[in-house]
Amino acid sequence: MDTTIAETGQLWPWLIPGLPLMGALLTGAMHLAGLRRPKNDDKATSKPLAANIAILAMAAAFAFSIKGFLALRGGEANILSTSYDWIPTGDFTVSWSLMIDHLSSLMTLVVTGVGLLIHIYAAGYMKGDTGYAKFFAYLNLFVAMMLMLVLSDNMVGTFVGWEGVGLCSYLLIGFWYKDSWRAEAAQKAFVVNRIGDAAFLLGMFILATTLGSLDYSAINSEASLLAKPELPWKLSLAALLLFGGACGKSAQIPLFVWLPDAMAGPTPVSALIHAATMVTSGVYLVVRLNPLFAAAPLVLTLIGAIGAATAFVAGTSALRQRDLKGVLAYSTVSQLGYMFLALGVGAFSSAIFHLVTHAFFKALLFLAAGSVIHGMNKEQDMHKMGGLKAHMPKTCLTFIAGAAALSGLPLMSGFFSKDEILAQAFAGGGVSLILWAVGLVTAAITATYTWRMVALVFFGKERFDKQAVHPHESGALMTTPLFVLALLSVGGGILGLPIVFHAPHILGEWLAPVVEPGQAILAAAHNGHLSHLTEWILLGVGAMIALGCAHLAFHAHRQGTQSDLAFETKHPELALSLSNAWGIDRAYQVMLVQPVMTAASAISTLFDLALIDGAVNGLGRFAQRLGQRVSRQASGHLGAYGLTIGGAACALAAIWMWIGA
Amino acid sequence: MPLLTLIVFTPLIGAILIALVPVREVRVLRGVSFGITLLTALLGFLVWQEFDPNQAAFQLTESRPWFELPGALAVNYSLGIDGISILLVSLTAFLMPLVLVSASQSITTRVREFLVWLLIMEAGMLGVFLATDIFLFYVFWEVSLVPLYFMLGIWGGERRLYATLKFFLFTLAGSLVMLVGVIALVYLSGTLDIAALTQWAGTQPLEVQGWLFAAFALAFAIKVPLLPFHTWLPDAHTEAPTAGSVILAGVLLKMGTYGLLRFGIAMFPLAALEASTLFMILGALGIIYGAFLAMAQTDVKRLIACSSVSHLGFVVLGMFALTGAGLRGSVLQMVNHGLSTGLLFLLIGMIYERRHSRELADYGGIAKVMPLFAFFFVFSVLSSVGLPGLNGFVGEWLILLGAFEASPVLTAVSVTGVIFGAVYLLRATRLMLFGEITHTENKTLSDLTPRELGVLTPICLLCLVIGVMPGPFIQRTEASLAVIEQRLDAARDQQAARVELDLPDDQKPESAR
Amino acid sequence: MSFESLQDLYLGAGPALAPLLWLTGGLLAVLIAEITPGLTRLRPAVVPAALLGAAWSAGQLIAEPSGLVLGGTFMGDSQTGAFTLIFLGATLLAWGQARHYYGQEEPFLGEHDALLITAPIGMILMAGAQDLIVFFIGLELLSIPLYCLAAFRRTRDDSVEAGLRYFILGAFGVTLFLMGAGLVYTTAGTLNIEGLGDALVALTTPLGSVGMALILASLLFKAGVAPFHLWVPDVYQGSPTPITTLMATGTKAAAFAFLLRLAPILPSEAGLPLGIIGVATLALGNLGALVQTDLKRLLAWSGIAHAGLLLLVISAAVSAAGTNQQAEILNAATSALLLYLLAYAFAAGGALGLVAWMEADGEDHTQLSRWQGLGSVRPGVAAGMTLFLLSLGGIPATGGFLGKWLAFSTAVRADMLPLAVLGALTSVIALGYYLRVIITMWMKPRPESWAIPSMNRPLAAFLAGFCAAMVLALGLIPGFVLGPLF
Amino acid sequence: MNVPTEHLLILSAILFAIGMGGFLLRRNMIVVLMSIELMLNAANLAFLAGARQHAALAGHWVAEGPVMVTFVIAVAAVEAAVGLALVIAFYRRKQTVSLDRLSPTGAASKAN
Repeated sequence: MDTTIAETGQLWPWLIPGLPLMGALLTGAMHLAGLRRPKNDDKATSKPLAANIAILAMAAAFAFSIKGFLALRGGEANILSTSYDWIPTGDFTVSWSLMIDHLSSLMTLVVTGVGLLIHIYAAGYMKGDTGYAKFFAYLNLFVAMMLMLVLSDNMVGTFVGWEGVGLCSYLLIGFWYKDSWRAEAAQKAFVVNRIGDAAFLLGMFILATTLGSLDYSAINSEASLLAKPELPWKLSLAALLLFGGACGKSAQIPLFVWLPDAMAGPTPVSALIHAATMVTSGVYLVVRLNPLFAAAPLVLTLIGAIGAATAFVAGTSALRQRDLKGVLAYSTVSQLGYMFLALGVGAFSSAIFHLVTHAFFKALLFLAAGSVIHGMNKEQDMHKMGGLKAHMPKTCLTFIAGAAALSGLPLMSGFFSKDEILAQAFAGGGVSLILWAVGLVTAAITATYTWRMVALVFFGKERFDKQAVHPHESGALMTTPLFVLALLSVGGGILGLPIVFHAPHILGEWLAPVVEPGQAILAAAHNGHLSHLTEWILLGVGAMIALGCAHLAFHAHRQGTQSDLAFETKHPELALSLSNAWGIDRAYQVMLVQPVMTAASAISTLFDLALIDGAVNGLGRFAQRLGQRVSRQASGHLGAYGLTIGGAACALAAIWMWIGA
Repeated sequence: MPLLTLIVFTPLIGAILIALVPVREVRVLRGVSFGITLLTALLGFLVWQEFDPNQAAFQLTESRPWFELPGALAVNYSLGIDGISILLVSLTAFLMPLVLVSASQSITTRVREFLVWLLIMEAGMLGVFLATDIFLFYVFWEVSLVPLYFMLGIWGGERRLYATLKFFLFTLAGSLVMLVGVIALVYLSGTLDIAALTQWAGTQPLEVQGWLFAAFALAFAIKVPLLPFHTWLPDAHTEAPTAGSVILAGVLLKMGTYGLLRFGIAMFPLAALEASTLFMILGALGIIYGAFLAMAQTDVKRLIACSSVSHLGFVVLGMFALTGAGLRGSVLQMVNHGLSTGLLFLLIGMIYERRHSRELADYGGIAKVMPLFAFFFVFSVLSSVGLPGLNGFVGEWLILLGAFEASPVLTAVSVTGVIFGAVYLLRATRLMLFGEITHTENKTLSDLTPRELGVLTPICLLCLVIGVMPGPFIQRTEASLAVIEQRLDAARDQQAARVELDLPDDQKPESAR
Repeated sequence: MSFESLQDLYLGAGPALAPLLWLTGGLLAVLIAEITPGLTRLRPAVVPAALLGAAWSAGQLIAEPSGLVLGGTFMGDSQTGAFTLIFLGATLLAWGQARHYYGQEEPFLGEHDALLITAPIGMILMAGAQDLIVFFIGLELLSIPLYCLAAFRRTRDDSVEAGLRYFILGAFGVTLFLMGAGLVYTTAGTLNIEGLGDALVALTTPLGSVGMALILASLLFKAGVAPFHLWVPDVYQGSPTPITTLMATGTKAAAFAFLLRLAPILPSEAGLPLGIIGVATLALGNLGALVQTDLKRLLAWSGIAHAGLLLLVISAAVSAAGTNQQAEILNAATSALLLYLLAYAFAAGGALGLVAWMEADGEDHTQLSRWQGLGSVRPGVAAGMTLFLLSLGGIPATGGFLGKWLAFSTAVRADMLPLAVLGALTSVIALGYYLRVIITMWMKPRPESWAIPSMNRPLAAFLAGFCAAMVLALGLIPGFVLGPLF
Repeated sequence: MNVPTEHLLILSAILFAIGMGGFLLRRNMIVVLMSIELMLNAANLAFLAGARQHAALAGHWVAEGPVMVTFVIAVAAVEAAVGLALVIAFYRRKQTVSLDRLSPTGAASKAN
């Protein structure tokens, strides 16, 4: 542990994850207590109390994150929390300990900030629900686990948060457990995450056995030794496995199938977990261990490739979705693909920059979608919407702001973060040029599906039947967070203005100390640097593509669903395969899930019951039959007895003689 | 005061008391027996306090001459406790009162006999963990079989006769082979005290250690159960009454793993080194095989039984990795498995009392009607799946870390067990708790009563404590495990030296020639 | 042969022959009481008094053994004393079970008791014989009363047939013995066991070895070891249950007592074949018992299995002959045999006692199916039977376990490890049928229609309790038996 | 003229064989009893042959053989008595002395 970090053992960092945990326990207790009371006074006063406790806890956590941020901003070194021994493994001891450094303080700010807004929104969204207190208990627990993930200073602590958030996403996706398809979606999410976690575990063990400790400080410093030839493939394998874990959690190919199904959860959940926080933990992990990944160039290029591929596949799937939240889900997978593309080309800080801006505008889009669905009493199919601009002006306005940021219209936050990634990819040269090209195409697709969505939902003819559905604007509780997020999505860009704007790249400098070791190793390998001219050209191209595609898509879908239906009639099977993510999910079902299930029943009936049990029972029956034959010998016929005795006596005599000789 | 003798004989005297006391009504009998198990639990807590964590050898030892075997071999009644047995003794003492409370509802016929057998079993189990004379150990080892045989046979399900006969004969075949092993060990070494035997066995060449280890390992492998010998477990669990399966899963299976550690690895380090790959493979296979078995089950109790095969595969994998982390993890996982599977069986027992069916198909959506039950069920599923923050994770993580040091390939295979674990347990949760309420009977199920809550909460709390703060638990085993590790290192040097000797002369390094 | 030499021949033999004298005195007393009308009332008390007196004197004999007596033909050592205690115990059990057992034969109990008390005399002679002649006399003194007792229930076919079968095959066995002894005598020139031991080389001549084989065959027949075991199930099932107790425990013990005497003089190569026969018998006996539905026949087959295990012990002692540990192994074999037979006597005796007790309620109570659900009606009897069966199965905390431990340890010390492991595995089958009986008693519901057995025989209850106590004592505190033995 | 012991032993063996043949093959119980007696006497002959041989070797009269023979003769008498009593008891039950009339036992006998 290098001594530059502030003197060890402050207690207050524990409050950041601690407070939401306390909030979860409190609201959980209220929920369980509520169960004991007879059903009738369900609407008891405890309702808003639970929401208030949760929001209070979030606000407090946010406050302490800011305290940490300010402390670091003031030039203090990383803040370490008191550490408690946890698992003694004989060689080294894993301990509960937190560390606030530049990266984790930024993450806590995003998590608690966006989390707070979503909690306020949820207070309104979930009003009439019976499991109200339970919902907030789970939400608070989730935030606590996410904070544990980002703040822990060793990998095992991160793993606690890692599986903790997996659990909360399972609980929240399956929150309305009465419909079994939601429960199945929850189980699918947990199992797919677990596959990723298994890879994470193996990666951890490689690091533990080769480096002898799992503290980030130790790993990052050790990894720089990687340059020496004697540990090459082991640490690359560890990096690859950790990336596998990241894929599971951040829904990249091949483990992204669970995210679209995760939309079964309530919308605030999708906003918080499946847009802003949990899905970004994979990116956080790679950035946290950037020296390790930098020292494994092969793994980096793989990450870039998978990122680009995921972005493209998810993007195309989003084009064909009819469900509003489906579009947003695939869009999230696509944007995450961008972040991994950035990591692939070594642009760690731009990945984080995109993570932050994505958190703002994707949370906004989800919440706005939530308010639309709330207004259209649970209707999610875009083909049954249209013309809601008049009924929900505030939601429409904020939605458009989010859409603008997502599609990367000039000066929006999305524009700056996405183009920075594309610029870095372009600068990388060689292989990453291909990544840049794919990125560019996906940027076009993103703009298209975003504005298709806006057009279908808010403009054109009203395609719902008036009697059943009365779309109405959501209450203040839900719209205020929308406005705040809209501001952040629009203004978020200032965090990382490109160099050509002669403005400091705030985020880049802030993350420099964390990212520097990784950059050093990468710089040693290759260093593409862009001239101002190419920067401007790239910015221009990006802006042009975004505006063009947005305009085209908006007008194509302005009238209604004709162009969708036309596309489906022209090439039906392409439309179908695109709408469920190139059929990957069905392929898993057929290639993986079915064979496992049939193998299980085969083992259980065939091998276990028939073979082993059969052998055991067979043994029993064989002994029974043998017993029959033996006992039938004693049949009472004296002559036979005499014969056996005489014969046996002779046999004995023969043995004796044989012995004698 | 003779703490260990007290802790072993309180349940026994209690059993005799219950058998003879002329009181008729059942409530008094249950109260008295609960009192007795509470007293034992108290004594167990006392032992936990008295235990000095940094002493590796047997502590709180008591020894009284019992009788003389031919060949001037003094058999004495001697008890002792060390790092390896402290966790299991405390687990037994902790579980029994809870089991008794839960059993008091489900068992309504021939209650007196049931309580007598329950108490005798507790004495037998405690005896197995505490005996430091190998004859006494063997007596307790087989005596602890009889009570479960009767509990299974009299209060079991439909196929109980088949299940109980199979259970008894399976375990007995192993223990009879072990009897020959014990006798050979005793007469070769000339002593019956386990500490002396361990000392003597360490000095023996591989050949002698080899077949002795095999004799012991067979009996314990059947009890664990390891792969080919596991078919008795699902039957025994499915047909056993709730109390029976909780004890069977909680403690009896651990006698196998405890034996493997004490009489396999600690006593015959050289042989353990040779056999470590085989047992690790069996462990890993057990994990995958158990998980696959569990996935195919429709009977929820049988599903949990198959999950036990998978969990104990982990314990054996960790133990025979013969590394620091592996040993610590396996000792801790013995306790964790006891707690989480114990919880699951208690819960299934409670729902069985209400619904009288074990088929998953008969359930669905009962989380709506029984939210408290749903909470506890999900909690125990998470503990047994190994969610970090709960007890299962600490053990499993240590085991996998330890096993990784020994053989990365096998660990990679075993880690898939973690995934399958999630699959079959969450599938069961989904089929039972979530979805629509399809059967009308499920609509009127009553939620957990305060008594049932009283049984479940202490276990859940313990799971949480071990998950967050496993320090004190692992610390108590450190000293004894350190001794075992030293013996293993010494054996490794011997093994290395021996390998050198086997090389043909020309390749032999200068020094060894 | 002057009178003095005759006198000092018997002088030193006092303590060694004391048990025999007690028993013969008892026999005479029974006969006299039978004849004189006035004394018939006294008769029931005579036999137990004689038995207890003999037991006391046997205890004295164990304390200070008086060695070879009667001109070297009878060995009055502690081993004989211990075996005598087993014989007397078995006879006492048989005697106790016989009370109120017989229906019409009640008036002939006088003859029954007379025959009953001669049997142990024969057994003691067999156990202590150092000379083939004394052994022959003992063998006859044991067999002939048993032939009659087996056929004692003249009104029932199976008892008469059992007696007849036992007589015919028994007589054949004796002729085998005599022929063998004759051949051995011609080759070795002496009938004394010590002498035979020295003339070992003579015994390896073809004639000598045939002689020894025939002697051994008759002994194995008497012990009921396979392949000479076929008579055991029929005779045990047919004869009255008290007599079955006597046969199962006493005769087996006597046969093995003499086998123990012969062990040192048998060639050590004979150890392995005997061991194999022993394990074969163990397997055969257990398999045979697996399918039995009649309790007495089941216990008969289990008796065969136990005989197999005991033969394994003898074979261990034989195979150690000539090696340096011979004395040690022989000592271990002796204590193993003694304890095993004692535990077996009380376990099997107890179990058969319960069967006899239940038979008072109807002939078919020997059928296992009639015992269904007994646990719920007569828990005491069922618990007793369970304890006896667990002891026969060798489950710890019972005498049977310690017997099994000692038996296997003798085999292991004579490094017959493979046989010991094989024996261990086959004895798992034994638990198969013992558990079946326990299942029937405890785990199957009792049909309401069946009447509750009357069970009002205090003596039988006392005896069952005594057996149970002894079985538990041997298991829990074996010191009091193992201690004085060596 | 001294007959060599081997001849006597052969004669005893022959007698024993005849007795054994009768014992195993004949169905009539009385004949079985008689063949047992025959076998006993064969054994006596063997003993006496042995005694004669050792007496010649030792130069003085040897007691074991004749003593054994006396006992065997006494026992033979007792066996005959008991045997016949049993046969009579059997006859009284089954009005025949044929061995085949012995009822089969074991699994075959009772319908179990």
